[in-house]
Amino acid sequence: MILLSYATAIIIFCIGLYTIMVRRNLFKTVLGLALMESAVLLIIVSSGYIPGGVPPIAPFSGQAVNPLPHAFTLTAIVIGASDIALALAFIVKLHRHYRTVDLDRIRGLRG
Amino acid sequence: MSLSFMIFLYVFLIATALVISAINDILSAVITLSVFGILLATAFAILQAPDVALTQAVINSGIVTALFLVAFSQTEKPECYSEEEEE
Amino acid sequence: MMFDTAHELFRIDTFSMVMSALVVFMTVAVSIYSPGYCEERTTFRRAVFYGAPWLFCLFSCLGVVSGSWFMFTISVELSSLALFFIILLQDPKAARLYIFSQLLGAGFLLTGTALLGALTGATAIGPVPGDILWLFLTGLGFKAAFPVLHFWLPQVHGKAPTPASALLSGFAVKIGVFGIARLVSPDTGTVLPFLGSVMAIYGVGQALLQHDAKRLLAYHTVSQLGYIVTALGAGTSLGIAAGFFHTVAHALFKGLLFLSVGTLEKVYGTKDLDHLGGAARELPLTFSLFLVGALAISGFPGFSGYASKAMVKAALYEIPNPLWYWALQAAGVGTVISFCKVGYFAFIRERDPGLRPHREHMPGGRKDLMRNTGMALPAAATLTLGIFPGFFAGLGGLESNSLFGMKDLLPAAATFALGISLFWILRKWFGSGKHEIPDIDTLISKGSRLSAPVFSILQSMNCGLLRFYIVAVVAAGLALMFLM
Amino acid sequence: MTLVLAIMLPLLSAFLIPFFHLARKTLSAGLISIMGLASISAALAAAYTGWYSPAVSLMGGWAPDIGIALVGDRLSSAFLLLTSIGSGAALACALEKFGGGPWRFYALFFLLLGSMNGILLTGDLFNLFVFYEIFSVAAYLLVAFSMSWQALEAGLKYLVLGTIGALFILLGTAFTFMATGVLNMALLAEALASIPRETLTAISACLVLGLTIKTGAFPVHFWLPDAHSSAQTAVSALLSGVLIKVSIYALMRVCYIFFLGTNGTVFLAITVTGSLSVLGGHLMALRQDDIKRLLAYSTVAQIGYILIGIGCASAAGAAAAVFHTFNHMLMKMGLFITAGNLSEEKGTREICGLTGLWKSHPVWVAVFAVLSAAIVGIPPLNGFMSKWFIILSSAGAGTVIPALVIAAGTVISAAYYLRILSAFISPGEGSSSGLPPSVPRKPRRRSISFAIVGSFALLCLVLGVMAFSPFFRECFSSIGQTAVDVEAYVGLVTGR
Repeated sequence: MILLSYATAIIIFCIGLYTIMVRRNLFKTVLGLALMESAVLLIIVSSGYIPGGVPPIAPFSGQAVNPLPHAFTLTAIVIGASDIALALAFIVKLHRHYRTVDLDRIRGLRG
Repeated sequence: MSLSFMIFLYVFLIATALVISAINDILSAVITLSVFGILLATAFAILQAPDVALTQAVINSGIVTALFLVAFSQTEKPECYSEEEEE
Repeated sequence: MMFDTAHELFRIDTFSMVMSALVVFMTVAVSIYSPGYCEERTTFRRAVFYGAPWLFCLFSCLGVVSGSWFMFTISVELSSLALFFIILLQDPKAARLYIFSQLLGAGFLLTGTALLGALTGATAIGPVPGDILWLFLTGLGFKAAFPVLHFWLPQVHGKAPTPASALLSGFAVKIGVFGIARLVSPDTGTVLPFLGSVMAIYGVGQALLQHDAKRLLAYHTVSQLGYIVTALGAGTSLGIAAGFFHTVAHALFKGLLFLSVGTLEKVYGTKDLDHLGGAARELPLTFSLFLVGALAISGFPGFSGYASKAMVKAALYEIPNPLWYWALQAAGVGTVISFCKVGYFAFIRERDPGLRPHREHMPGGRKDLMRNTGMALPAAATLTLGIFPGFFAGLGGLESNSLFGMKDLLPAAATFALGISLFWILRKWFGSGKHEIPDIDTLISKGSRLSAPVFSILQSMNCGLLRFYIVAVVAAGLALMFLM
Repeated sequence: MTLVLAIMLPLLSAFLIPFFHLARKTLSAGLISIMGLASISAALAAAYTGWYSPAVSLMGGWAPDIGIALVGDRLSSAFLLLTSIGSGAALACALEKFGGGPWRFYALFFLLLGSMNGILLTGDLFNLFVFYEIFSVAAYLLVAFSMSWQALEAGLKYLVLGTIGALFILLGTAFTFMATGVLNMALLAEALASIPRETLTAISACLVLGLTIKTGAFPVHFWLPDAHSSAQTAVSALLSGVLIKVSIYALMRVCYIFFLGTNGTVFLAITVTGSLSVLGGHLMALRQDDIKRLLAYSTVAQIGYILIGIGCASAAGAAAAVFHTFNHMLMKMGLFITAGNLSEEKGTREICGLTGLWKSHPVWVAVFAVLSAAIVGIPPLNGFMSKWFIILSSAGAGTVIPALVIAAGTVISAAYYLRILSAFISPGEGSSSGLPPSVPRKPRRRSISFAIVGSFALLCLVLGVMAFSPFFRECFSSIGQTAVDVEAYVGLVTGR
């Protein structure tokens, strides 16, 4: 099951990267970033998973899964959301100048 | 949860990711992202991480989608900006 | 590991003392000459013009007495920087060419020094292991104008203000030679004699074709450096002493020649041999000083060039291959021809009627006096060394009388006879039109266009397309994976 | 405790600034300078502690394998000193220019300061990532702070590339956690020795790629010139002088601790990247007309020098890299502040327009000349010394190509700095053209900026001469020793 999660996560990471590389729409770029981020989250969460474990919530019996990665994931989710929010804010502001969200036309800085 | 359900979930996850990547309409892609977030939250719950699943559902499927929609509505009408300034 | 102990900071021996004395002497001569030459208007520029030679002198002295390659390179770099500022006053382009070539040379030297430190744990000045010798030779080759690496020399010598040219030819290139002298050991091999012979022949060959007097002298610098490098390449103590003798002699007479050509340039406003002429009557004193220099460089008995060349040849008898000897002999004939050419076209024949001398620079003025005093100093030294070469001969273990034997006098006389007669036969050909063949410097400036594709690739990399940037990132990541 | 304070004080200031703004509407420059002084002195105190008695502070008393450890050793101390000087200078310049007005700017600045100290002090890989993200978000916002379209575009590109870099770092962290189950760097140093080769390759590729993007080395440098040239002067100086250096610290720390004993090819990759950076950065800088963009590409090249030093994988190389980092902070901050001020005076950033400055601002031009001489590498100045140390250590590592690349780079950099200086000194078009001379604007007094830049130029000279003294070299070689001595680090953290 863990291996399956890893494979899925890597595939989603690659899909995200592919989206950023290929799509010209700025929103697509940000969506790609979100996909990549989710993939990494999936890896972290599944790395703490123990077959047959129970959630590490206070009164538990038996073997709990590792709670450490959950804490990391929570942090990473928040950080990722703030990154995406910032990117969207930049897009809105840039749209005022370029009047487009086409990435290939936003190239005032070059050389 | 059985392995077969997990496989089904992951296949569906990858499928939604592909849809997000491939679809041309931004609005649909954003809605699909929301679905993707819910699926991911389910996966987290199955991986015995209910706390993460909750956060994921709220933040990634809720707030991020809302932000996308706001930003998208802000940039939706290029003509109206240009007309305003040209006149 | 910069320098391991304090006693490595300096290394003072006879050679470094002689070199320091030489640079101080040349700087004094040039400083006396400069007021007759300088036409800078603002105080700042005048300060640079008069101050930079002394700065050069200071750092050159530091360079020749330094005890580690690191100190040597730093001092030499700083001395080049001082000259760079003077050249900048007159020709920024030449100045840039000069400083870039010197920086590149310093880079090679520093790399070599670092490897030396890594290999042997010390960077003391002296012979280096064979597998990093090429780094040192390349670095010093930029200074000492090895073939191909000499690309900066004719242009910079030609364009620089005369005091700077005199110092460049008189001492700056000699620091490279000094480094080579520190480098040589009997197992250096035949690479140095070979390079030296090529330089001697090539320099003379190019000089014969030049019409710009300063450029001509610059090529003679290459040629005379060839003599020195050949002598040093012999690797024996006699060879090193001979190299030093010729270094000192060449510094004096080449400085003198540059200063006399600078005088012509000031008086007539040009240094083109096609237009000059008749200066012998108008500037007799300058002509006689020029004659001292010309006779010395051609190796006329009684002048320093004769004695030093005789000693170089004596050093070459010690190593088996006679090829080097004949190469230098041929270069000697070329030297005689080319100085007949300068003497005849600049001083003796009728000049271009359109060319009028500037009044303020004519004899009798203060400027003329300063210039001639500045030139008289090296001329006197040249004569002294020519008549009493005992000190340098003693360094190489020779009697000074042995330099004046028939074995050396006869070839010198033959060289002169051959050179003068060849010039007389060919003088029409020398006088008419331009025959210059492009040197490596024009090739380099043409070849710099080849770098355009590199720039266009780089520029298209920074194209402003975010998608391309990300593709580059992914490519870099894949390369990284592959590399590991 | 001082370690925690160095992180908490700036963060506290960042959170207090909005409240002060709400309470008083105007924020006095005095208040901000007090906050700045307090934060910087806390950082310096942490640096002092770390230098003389390497300290570990375990947050909340958890053991290092599950808790978060803050570690202050000599490497962190050196970088804390560097960032304190650099950010202090940038803060002073910003205060002189803006006054206390833009409170958002200062809030971001203190956020940046706090997270920066966090990166320098943390001993936990995931915590490093968290601080790195806070730091990066503050940096994106600072770059885009002026809200001009250039700034926004640069900010967006920086954000996308930086986030991708961060995601690679996170991926590397995730792989590491998967393979070993710990995230404390000291424990990882031991655990990574016994994991499969393929996993190690994946981890090192992800971490090195992510950190290299953040560093701005050549093949992935694209955000750097945009961000540096579009931001305001104080921010450009901060970016080039401090932010990049923090990334270099992270690269150095992670690579030395994780891969020194396990995966030597990482250092080969870093050396190759460094050499490419030197050539690419210098060649691009040669073609620039915009002075700030030129300086930005020059930064790319200088990062290359530092990477070559790191890539030597030896104590000498690490010491040389730290020394060059320090020098580059001084030189490039000085150059950016000078260039920014001069181009604001002339109203243009084109080099060909920046003429006649020798007449109107001789001291600024003189300082610029000294700083550019230092960055080109004229012997008695510090730039030369650190380049020499880098060449020396790369020769010690047995390769000659990086050293020759540095030599070639020196020549190219001499070419473009000479171009700038000759433009500054040339008389300009005012005297010859028939146009009426433009009304000479009263030169704005920038005494604080000038004091900073002047003292940086002086420091360049002093450091260059000091590099000859044994005491000084002792200091730097002890930094290098600390950087590569993984066992001592492990022992320090685990208490063994």
